[in-house]
Order: sequence, then C-alpha cells, then structure tokens
Amino acid sequence: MRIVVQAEDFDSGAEIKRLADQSNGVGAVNSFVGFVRDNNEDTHVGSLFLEHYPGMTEKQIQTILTEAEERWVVLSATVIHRVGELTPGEQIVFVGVASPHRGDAFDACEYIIDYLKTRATFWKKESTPDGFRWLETRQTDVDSADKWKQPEKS
Amino acid sequence: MRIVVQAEDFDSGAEIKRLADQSNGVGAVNSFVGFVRDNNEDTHVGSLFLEHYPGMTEKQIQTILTEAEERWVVLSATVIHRVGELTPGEQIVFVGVASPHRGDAFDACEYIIDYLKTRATFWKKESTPDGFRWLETRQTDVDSADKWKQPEKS
Amino acid sequence: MMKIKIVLFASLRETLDSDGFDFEVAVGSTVASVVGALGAGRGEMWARVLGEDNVLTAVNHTMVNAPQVLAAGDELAFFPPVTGG
Amino acid sequence: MMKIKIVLFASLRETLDSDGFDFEVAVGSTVASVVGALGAGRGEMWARVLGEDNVLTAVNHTMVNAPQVLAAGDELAFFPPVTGG
Repeated sequence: MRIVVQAEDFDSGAEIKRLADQSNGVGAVNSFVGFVRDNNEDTHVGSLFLEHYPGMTEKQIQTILTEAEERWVVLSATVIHRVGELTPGEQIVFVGVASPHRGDAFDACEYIIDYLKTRATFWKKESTPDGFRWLETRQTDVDSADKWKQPEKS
Repeated sequence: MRIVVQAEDFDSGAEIKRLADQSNGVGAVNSFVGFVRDNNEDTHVGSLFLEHYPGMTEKQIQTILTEAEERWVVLSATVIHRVGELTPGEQIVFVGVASPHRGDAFDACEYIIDYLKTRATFWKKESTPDGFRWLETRQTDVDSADKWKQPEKS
Repeated sequence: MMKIKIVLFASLRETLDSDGFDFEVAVGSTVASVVGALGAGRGEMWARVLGEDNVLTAVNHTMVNAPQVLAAGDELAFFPPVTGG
Repeated sequence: MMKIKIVLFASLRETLDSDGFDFEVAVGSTVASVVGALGAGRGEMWARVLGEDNVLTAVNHTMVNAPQVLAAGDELAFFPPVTGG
C-alpha cells in the first residue's frame, strides 16, 4: 500500500510497473489519473489550488484502501495526490490497483477514487476570470460513492 | 483513436499523458495494463507466445473502440497489444480511455478490454514444464463481455 | 481548564483568517461547547461560520459529531466538505 | 474455377503445418464447401481439424459462418477461439 501526497508530478507508467512488481501473480493493473480541466461549470479555469489536512488525509486514504482490500483481491494499491497550485492539463491524482484478474482491479480502483472524492480531506480552489472560488462537493460524486453501499444482510 | 500491435514494450505513463493531450476537457483517464503472470491454472509459466492476424486484429479493435465511443463520452482511446514472446512480469496490453468525467472512462475502458479478450484475433501459447500449450477461451472472459449486452428495447 | 489545538482548513481558514491556535476550554467540553466558546470569545463571524450546517469536524484526524467530548491535547479541526480527486 | 487465399492461425496452423496457400475452388463455393474440398484434397487430418465445432472463419477480415459464399480473391481464414489481452 503506497500513499503519497506531494506537490511534484508523478510518472504513471513507473507507478503501474511498480504495482506489478510488488507481488507475484499480478495479471492486471487498473489505474485512474485525474487531470485539471480547462473549464468547470462553463467557466474558464486558469489554475487550481489544492489544500489538504496533513496526517488526516493519509489516514483516510489508508482506510479506503483497506476497505477495498477487504472487498476485492488486491495485491497492491497506490494513491498519489498532488497539492499546491496546478494548471489545466496537469495530473492531479493517480489511483492504481494490481490484482490477479482484471475485474477486481477495475472495481477496487473505482471504489478508491469514488471514496477519495467524498472522504479524503482535500479542498480545491479555482482561479477563474471572476477571481478565486472554493469548489463545492458535486452531487454526482456523492452518488458515485453511494453506489458501493452494500445492502444490509437480513 | 490509437491502435498499435507491436513486439516492443510500451510506456503506460506516456500513453496516459498522450490521451489527456489529445483533446481539451479531459478530466479523467482510466487505463488497464495486462501483465504476463508466472502461473496459470496452477502451472508455472516460463514464457508466453502471442500471435495475431495482421489487418483483421486492428479492424476488430477499431470496431470495439467505435462501439465504446457510441455508448460513452470518449474523448480519446488507445489500445496497444504486444505480440511475440513475452516472459512473466512483462506488459502485454494497454487500454486507455480519456473522458471529461471518470465514470465514462472506467466503463469504456472495461468494455474495451472485455471485448478485446473475446473478439480480437490474438492467440496465446504458454511454455510450461510440460511443453507448449495453446490457451483456451476462459468462460469468465465470455461472461465479462456478456455483462455489457444491453436489453432489447421492447 | 485544559488546552486543545484548533485547526482550520480551506474556505474556513480564509474566511476566519486563521489556520489555528491553542485554545483553553473547560474540562469535559464537547465539540459543540467549543464552537460556542469560539463564537463567544472571537465574535459573531466565528459563531456564524462554524455554525453553518455543512461544517465538518474531526478530532485527532477522525471525523466526529458535535456531542464528541474532548480531552486535553486534542486537535480539533473545522473544515468544509471535501473536494479532492 | 476461381482462386482464393486460405490462411491459418495458432493451433490450426501448427496442427496442419501450414500458414496458408492459394487454393482453386468452384465459382459459387461457400465456406462449408471449401472445408469439404480441403478435406478431400489434403486428407483426413484437414477434414477433422477444420470440422471441429469451435473453429472460427473469417472472409476478408470479417467473421462469417459456413454458408457464406466466396468470391475470387477472397482471403478465407481459419482459427481457434481468441485468447488475447
């Protein structure tokens, strides 16, 4: 389990290979990379500023990864999240999961990014032509995370 | 749309960045990388030999990518598949999809690899302690592709 | 009395112009009572901002609710809903 | 008569020890009739291997079934179920 919060960019290809090298029997790595878009809600975005809560953020990501490991066959998992000022086109976040077979890798990776969006203490501020604005939680992100809720066993 | 069949290895990180650079408005890239496992059905695998049907393979992959583009918001998509002899731990296949939002990128990427497994003309032969054996289609791969079948509109 | 640490993030940090400070509270204080004390001691703006419905609270890096009882040395964080990824 | 091209892949190529050849067939031949002619002309092994249930056929890079009618110059491929990715 590799969790990194840093200002620097990352090399997704090296991270994918690292995930495969962590363990024997890796057949599949699914990864998600988030990029800064040049527009949001029809407004041009000049740059994005990302803040986090050091210590708590890493702990929450660890909890999310542990949940994913309990639910799917995960041989290794990595989350890298950048903070500080980023411009459109730059990489923001890497989530990668290595599994023997691809179904587990896809599901675990999507689970991790869905919960990272709603539970990890990061905050985004956008620079737009009208000045800075702090982003608000998207309802679509809440809905995405909710789809993983398992029905109670009766 | 980028479709490559080659003997050489590939750089997943460069492919992910290329997908993001293809188009404005990319917020998410989901990618799948398949690796040669060192065992299969409890047998040690020394190496894997991959053969394809030049011309037909690329055409089938193009059809699968077009289907994915019709079903989800896909800003760019890449498939790279290696052929020839590969050893355990090596990368076999890269599938990447860039979208404005992550849900489409995840679904389209999984759709592409699921159908690539059952419809693209590649064949694998394994070298094991008992000699070479051609692999047979896995029922789990057939089932994975079948999950994308849409119910007929009534 | 006991000392706890208050920390603030993102829009709360900017609006209240503070990233945190040590704060003396009564033994047995809850998150709710600390919010009350901050409003009483630091003014109307603090009472209003920390009283907003969507403000989240964590103690020692774990999310908590208003009735949570605090101990000496605790780090009490206030922040808006998260928007990472 | 007309000339078509036969191509073979993977286990079929190995078992039949051929990756393909030009082949003369009657005008109006179907995939099924070509399989018959290959068995008649090249022996029992060809009839048996190409007659197996899971053998797939493509004409000019498009998957087809046994009744498909062929034209001069067509490339007719025989191969086992695919196992890539």
